[in-house]
Amino acid sequence: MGELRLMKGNEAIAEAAIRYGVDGYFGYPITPQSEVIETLMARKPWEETGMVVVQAESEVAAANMLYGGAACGKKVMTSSSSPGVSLKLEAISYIAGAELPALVVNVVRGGPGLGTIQPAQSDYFQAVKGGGHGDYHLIVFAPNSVQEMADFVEDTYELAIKYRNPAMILSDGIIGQMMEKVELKDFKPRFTDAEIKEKFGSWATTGKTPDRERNIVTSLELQSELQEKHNHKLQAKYQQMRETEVRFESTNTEDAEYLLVAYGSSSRICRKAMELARDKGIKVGLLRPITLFPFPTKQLAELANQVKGMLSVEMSAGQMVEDIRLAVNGKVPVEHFGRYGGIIHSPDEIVNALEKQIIKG
Amino acid sequence: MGELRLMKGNEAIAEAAIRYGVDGYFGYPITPQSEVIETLMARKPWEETGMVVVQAESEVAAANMLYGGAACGKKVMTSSSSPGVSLKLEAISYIAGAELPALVVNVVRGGPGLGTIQPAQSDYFQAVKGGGHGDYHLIVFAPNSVQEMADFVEDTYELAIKYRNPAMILSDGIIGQMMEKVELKDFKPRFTDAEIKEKFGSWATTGKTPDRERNIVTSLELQSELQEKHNHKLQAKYQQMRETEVRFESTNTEDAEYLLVAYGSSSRICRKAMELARDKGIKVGLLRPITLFPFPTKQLAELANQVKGMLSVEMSAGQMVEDIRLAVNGKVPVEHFGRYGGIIHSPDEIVNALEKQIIKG
Amino acid sequence: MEVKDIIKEENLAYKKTKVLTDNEMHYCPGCTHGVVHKVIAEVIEEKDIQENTIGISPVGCSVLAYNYLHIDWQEAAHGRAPALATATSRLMPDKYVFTYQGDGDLASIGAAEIIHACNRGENIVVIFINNGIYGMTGGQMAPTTLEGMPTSTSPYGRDIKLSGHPLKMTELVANLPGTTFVARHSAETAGAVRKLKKAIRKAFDNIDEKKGTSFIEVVSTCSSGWKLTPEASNTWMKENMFPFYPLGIIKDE
Amino acid sequence: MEVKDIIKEENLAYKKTKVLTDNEMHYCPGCTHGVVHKVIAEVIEEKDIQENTIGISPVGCSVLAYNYLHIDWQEAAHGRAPALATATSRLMPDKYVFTYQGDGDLASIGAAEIIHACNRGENIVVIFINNGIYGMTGGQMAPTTLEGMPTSTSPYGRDIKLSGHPLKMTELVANLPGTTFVARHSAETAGAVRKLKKAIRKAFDNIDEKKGTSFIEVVSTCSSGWKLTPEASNTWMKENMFPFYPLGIIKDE
Amino acid sequence: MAKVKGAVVVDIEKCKGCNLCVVECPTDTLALSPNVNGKGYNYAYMESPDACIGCSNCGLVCPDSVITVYKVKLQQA
Amino acid sequence: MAKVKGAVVVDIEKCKGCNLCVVECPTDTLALSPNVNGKGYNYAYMESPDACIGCSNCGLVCPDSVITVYKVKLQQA
Amino acid sequence: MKEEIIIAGFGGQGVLSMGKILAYSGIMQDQEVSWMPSYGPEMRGGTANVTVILSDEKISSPILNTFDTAIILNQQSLDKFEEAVKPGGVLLYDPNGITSPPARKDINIYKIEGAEEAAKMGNPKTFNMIILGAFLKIKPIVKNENVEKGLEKSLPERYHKLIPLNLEAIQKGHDSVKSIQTV
Amino acid sequence: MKEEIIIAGFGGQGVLSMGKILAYSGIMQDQEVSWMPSYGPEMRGGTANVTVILSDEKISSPILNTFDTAIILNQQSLDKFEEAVKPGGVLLYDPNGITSPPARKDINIYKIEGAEEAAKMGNPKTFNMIILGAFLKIKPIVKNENVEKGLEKSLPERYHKLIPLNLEAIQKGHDSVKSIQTV
Ligand SMILES: Cc1ncc(C[n+]2csc(CCOP(=O)(O)OP(=O)(O)O)c2C)c(N)n1
Ligand SMILES: Cc1ncc(C[n+]2csc(CCOP(=O)(O)OP(=O)(O)O)c2C)c(N)n1
Ligand code: SF4
Ligand code: SF4
Ligand code: SF4
Ligand code: SF4
Ligand code: SF4
Ligand code: SF4
Ligand SMILES: [Mg+2]
Ligand SMILES: [Mg+2]
Repeated sequence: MGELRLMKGNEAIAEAAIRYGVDGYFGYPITPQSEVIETLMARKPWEETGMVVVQAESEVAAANMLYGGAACGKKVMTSSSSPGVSLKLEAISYIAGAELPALVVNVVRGGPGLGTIQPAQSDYFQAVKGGGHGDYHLIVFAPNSVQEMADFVEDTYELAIKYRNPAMILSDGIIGQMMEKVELKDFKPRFTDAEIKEKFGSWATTGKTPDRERNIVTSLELQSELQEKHNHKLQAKYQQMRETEVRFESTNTEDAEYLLVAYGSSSRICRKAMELARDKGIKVGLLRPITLFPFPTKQLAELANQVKGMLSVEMSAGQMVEDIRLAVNGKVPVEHFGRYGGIIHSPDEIVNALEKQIIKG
Repeated sequence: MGELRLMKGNEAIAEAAIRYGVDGYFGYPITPQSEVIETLMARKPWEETGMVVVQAESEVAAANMLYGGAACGKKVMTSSSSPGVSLKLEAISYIAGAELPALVVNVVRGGPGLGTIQPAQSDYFQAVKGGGHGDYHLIVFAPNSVQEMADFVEDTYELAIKYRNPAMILSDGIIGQMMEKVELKDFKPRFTDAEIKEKFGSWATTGKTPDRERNIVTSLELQSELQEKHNHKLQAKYQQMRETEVRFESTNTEDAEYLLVAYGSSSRICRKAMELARDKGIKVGLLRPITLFPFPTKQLAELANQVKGMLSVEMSAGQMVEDIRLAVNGKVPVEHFGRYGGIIHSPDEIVNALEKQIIKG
Repeated sequence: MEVKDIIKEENLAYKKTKVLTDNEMHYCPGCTHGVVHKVIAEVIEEKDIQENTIGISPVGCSVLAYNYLHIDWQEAAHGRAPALATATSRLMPDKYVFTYQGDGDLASIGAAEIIHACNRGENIVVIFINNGIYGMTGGQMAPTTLEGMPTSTSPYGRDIKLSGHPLKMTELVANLPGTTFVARHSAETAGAVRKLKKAIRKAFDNIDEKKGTSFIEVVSTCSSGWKLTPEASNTWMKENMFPFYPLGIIKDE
Repeated sequence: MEVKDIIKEENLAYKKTKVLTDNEMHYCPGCTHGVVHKVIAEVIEEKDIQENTIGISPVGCSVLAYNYLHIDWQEAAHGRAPALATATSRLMPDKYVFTYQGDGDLASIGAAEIIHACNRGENIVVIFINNGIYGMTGGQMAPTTLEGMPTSTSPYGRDIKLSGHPLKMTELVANLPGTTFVARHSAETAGAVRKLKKAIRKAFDNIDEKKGTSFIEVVSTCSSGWKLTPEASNTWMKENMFPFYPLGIIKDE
Repeated sequence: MAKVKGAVVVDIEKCKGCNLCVVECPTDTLALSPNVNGKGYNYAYMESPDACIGCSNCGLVCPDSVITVYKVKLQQA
Repeated sequence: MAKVKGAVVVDIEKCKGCNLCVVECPTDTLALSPNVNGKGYNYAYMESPDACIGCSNCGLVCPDSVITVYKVKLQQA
Repeated sequence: MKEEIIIAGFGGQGVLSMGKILAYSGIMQDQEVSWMPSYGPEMRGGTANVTVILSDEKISSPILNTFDTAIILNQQSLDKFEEAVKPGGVLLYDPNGITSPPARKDINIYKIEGAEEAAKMGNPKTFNMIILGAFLKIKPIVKNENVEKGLEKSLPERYHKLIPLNLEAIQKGHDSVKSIQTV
Repeated sequence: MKEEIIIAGFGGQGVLSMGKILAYSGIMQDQEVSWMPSYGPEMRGGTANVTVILSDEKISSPILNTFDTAIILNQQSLDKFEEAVKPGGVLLYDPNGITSPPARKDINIYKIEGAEEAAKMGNPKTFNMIILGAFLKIKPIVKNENVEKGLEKSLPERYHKLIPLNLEAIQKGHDSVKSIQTV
């Protein structure tokens, strides 16, 4: 068993990054995620693992540092919160277009605009539909505990490497700020130059050695035919992700008549709500998408053959609910129950909503 | 009848802005829309109507100038193309949060990343789901001719004022670069200070006169209850838009057995495809959403009772198709046929796709 | 003479200007923001331009400045106040438009916007609160943080090798022809406050004369971020900030 | 002696370096980009660092530079090459990392990134191609466009009142302690090319010595944007650009 | 020769006890009270009221603008 | 005293006819051809081959790096 | 076992670290724990509070509207959280700075003179440990040995020499509990 | 009536303005028109082409794969567009710089010595008007008067004095048509 610690989600993800062998972190302070860079700066990983940590002049710069670092075949990471992530979208689109592995963490706060520093889940669309321009997708994981905040560094990065595609951890102010116990994994060595060459030699800009062609990292293709071909390649990757990388957690779905669907923080509250409802004799199950892209479409479509209705519980005005509806395709009613602006659902209001919007509805 | 001219879409929108009485334009060059600012700079509207035109140092600055100008109760406008629009998203989210009328034009090119300068429709999600952070929506109009490029300046701005909400004209490289004949409207005077005071006195930062409280333009609300209330207010606006502001164009839908759905440039090609299909004896209709937000959900839901299937034709990997599916809710098959990277559908490949994906499918 | 005899309307020597609201400021005890707010408000009162002044502040501790000055206000995105000010001043050229920006805001994320607004010579006033730290977000390093100064993102002190030298934005913008009046002040003593007020007055007067951009840095303290008492912060500021950020008029054209 | 007798391998005096690829450049006839590419390539060859050099160019006419230099290359977003270079150089400190940026790119949208990279003293080389215009997008005004110079967004000539004075980025970054070698060159004559090469060589040598940021501006022409022949462009450059952007070494520490 | 005498009023509930006025007072008129206000701050008050010369220094440096200063000119005794 | 003689080879098909080498040649060796290449450019060529001193100036300024320069040292006649 | 606690007071009173020690102690005895602070723009003198949950089972929401125990260290916090104590629950407060004491009739109320005791100990910094000790006397949800382990874990190495002093303060807290009302 | 035309050559040959005059002429006789350039990074010497459509009905796509007429001004464009002429359609080219002339057997081919004629007229800038004139001789889709109006509309006021010269060139074009192949 790894080391047991009491940590904030923001601290845990920083520590996990060091241990996983991340090569570079580039960030800019913003509440509620500044502890990520603060933890790193206090830990001085450059003395320990050689990891580089840079406080960038802005989120735009941080995201473009991420791009440059990823181009070198290095494991790189940035984190921010909602307004800061909006500023990163151009670069994220470039990274997706250039097909580079990289990790972006969004510890979501309420919007739009400056909004509030309190937790929210209102950046779902931005994360999964592509907030930036062009047809691209991120691999999106939504942790619902400090443990997952730590674990998902490795999980997302491995997929990012596998698909040469940027990944995002879509967290929120609760997960970022709360402390829970977390089991930290052992240290992994960072990739050596030789390993990088072996794994990423076909594309990483590590210097053109005589044994290979020069590597060019770009998202530009002026010839339409080739640009379309490039986009087909991207779409094929996304399709493969949909087929093989979906993760979810289902609880009490075997006998469920009604389904709660929730991710991240609100999935925890739904667990409680589910217990309350079951105490009342309502057969409720919970499906928690762990990957938001790819989305557990198939699983929900199957459950639509079994349950009488679904309620999407989000700290937003209703975003994931659209992906649920697309999965269910009209088979059963799918409703949304949202709180926002930093307000978090209480378990009983979820039960109420379920009764009002789905059961009696 | 107004003045008849042969103009590029980009030139027409610039001329229309002057004539409609836009107070300020803030932009940054990017292909394929640089003619917007070039036309304005050549026209020198500051000598004629007093309109201010600023070449900003970046899209980020341009969008924030838009924000500042909108805060003054002035009619303001910016334009860009895909990567540039990604950079504007933080500010757009602020403008939506602060509830200001403003106009953003996106002359879409292919992505992701630097992509290509050729036309595309791959920023649909960004435009309608909110590419920036937080729960917000833009009013989105999609012109399919140079005439509409000009006309929609007024149409979108009037709605922007009505709802105190930013609007977007989602165009593409074809509409921006092509010349067609366009009938220009007569000049309207810009709002006077007195008119601004009368119309926008409750919020515009025009100087705190003794007859009113000071006006504060902000999107910040640290108290969760008030932040949620603010968000409810925004959502209510969006709902009202959905109920009252939908615009679309339907052709041959009365007897249609199959429906093509397309917006902007590709809707023109679909018109031709529809003719070809009808020549072949296939009863095809065409629904063209003019407003992408609010989306013609009701109209599509109704048509789902009549047709056997729908084909979404987009110059993208499939984005609007999701909104069609959400509208149709499983009643009939809805498929997507996309070309991208700057490649434009030909009418006969659309007919082919219709036959293969929908009719025989 | 008894105190109660002195405290009479006719003996009034100094009181809060009406351009300040009665809202209690959210700033920490001793925060320089409060002093600078007051000075700006006094200048607005003296010039009698309350009806014609638009304040613009981005995020930073002064994000809520709009609660304290009794004028119209725009709350800008981080670093972008100069862009909002450009539009506002161009669209309403007869107004007094000023930005009020922290050092993280102006010197870090907003570097491009301030340089270009100054280079265009926008007819505005820029008030630049340099407390060498990101106060609002909990005391992270700013571009202006002094060498060796500990912050939450430089817990062992700012390391020049990692983060570069502290950035003197004021000297930088003074190089731009668009700026006409560039000065560095402070606000820790009554004398400093008087000088600051004179400078801010001059800056606002420059708007009348369409002179372009006036830029005033206020070397400030952040007792919370610095983890010192307000008093000790002032001492630290004098001993450490002033030598690196020398007070005085840098440009006056 | 006949020409054919002179043209022999052993008499070779000057030829294209192997660090340039055989791809035909997409640049307009006479474009300075081509000359500067060549000079950089020659320095790379001379220093024998082809295996260890990473080029980074953002958008601008040189967006396709990666087709011409036979080294690994990153294509950056508009204005952001210094950010990519920061990461690349920090993560691979033994590499020679350089950015290649236009004036629109570096001085306009990328102002914050270049200032901060220079201020941090990133151990990189910056090549700054100042042709006073946005070449790539069809000849719009850049921050460096001279007063009165017509462009597609200043068709009646740059108006200082509307757009401010041309921005001297090179002098600006020379003020930052993170830069050690800052120079302004040109490439219109053989002599100028030789000097430029010496400077670029020195800049790359500075990377060996971990001296921080070396910044070289190349005052350039854009015959398409300027609507002049290449020859007339050179003349115009000498008569108009050089007085405002004087050549020479600005800083050498 | 005229002599001046001053007095100040501190809005006690709004005072944050930062002590800056105390430090800045040239006549040591002010001090922080051992008592706290509703916000828990030891507020400023005139410990030596007779010393005040109404110079307004305290008012000028008070970040929270909670000091009002009064001043009278006295004929020389 | 040694005298030098030079010659250049222009990759005609890649030349863009910018004329910069012509201007820069100290000996007026070069000129633009009245003929155009496949891209429609009047390419550079040695109009006065005897004049060439192999100074490489043309090569240095050629943006498209299409000039190769050769040079020999001759014994004085 | 599940205990849901709110600790609230001024920033600087050690609210957050008290919660942290409690949470760490829970971990030491193999419980699930969560520690969720209110967070905001970091500014001096504002109020700070933290919700701490110790439970034998998985914890659903780390943010709560009602609590088994409220540990209250200033008037604002009392005003805010008195109503949030579950009927029959515990409210524990330090009277220093409290102008209107708790008035609920359906909860157990304890007064701890933490500030005073700390002053007496000559070390005002032990204030929060005294309060913690008092709480653990009232609700012995973690064993003493685990508190000690919790302290070790939550304090950086360089502060370990202070552990005995802290334990002493906790002990002092044990002895300072004054019941005001039992229901 | 509907005529779908591609005009292709080097940048600087007046390709775009030729198309523009044609389109404006169409407007003058109340037709629907579209003018769609290929666009790219603006660089000298590259190729330029424009698709022009004149039609009595609404125009669907302004971008086409096949054309009624191709007006070809250099070799690259010939290589690119020869195949795109509809069978029975028209290909019109200026032989200047053409190294391998069109080879299709199923289209009508015309050769116009535009460059040469323009040189003869002592004004190389009239080159595109000569070509336009030739096209209008072959396909008189717009009336002469409307071409004149189109010229007026598309030229800025300060160039109106050049209209007679342009009309002269168009006339010259009328007279320069050389049929190579008729199908
Ligand atoms: C895009 C974006 N990035 C980051 C933040 C978080 N943020 C708020 S204020 C601030 C810096 C404040 O520092 P400074 O400008 O020096 O003002 P101070 O609080 O010190 O007065 C930061 C990083 C934000 N709100 N938006
Ligand atoms: C975010 C963004 N904005 C705008 C553009 C369009 N754009 C491409 S290059 C360029 C400017 C090029 O000018 P410069 O940097 O001076 O390079 P040059 O072409 O003159 O060498 C612009 C505005 C873009 N690609 N991305
Ligand atoms: S954190 Fe610093 S800048 Fe912010 S209010 Fe407190 S003292 Fe002032
Ligand atoms: S447009 Fe200007 S900068 Fe670009 S290739 Fe042509 S001459 Fe060079
Ligand atoms: S007015 Fe002057 S003398 Fe009186 S208390 Fe204030 S600072 Fe002291
Ligand atoms: S300066 Fe103002 S806030 Fe500070 S102690 Fe004095 S009166 Fe109170
Ligand atoms: S080598 Fe020198 S002399 Fe010979 S052609 Fe070139 S420039 Fe002229
Ligand atoms: S410089 Fe090069 S491209 Fe230009 S004319 Fe001479 S050989 Fe040709
Ligand atoms: Mg600061
Ligand atoms: Mg340029």
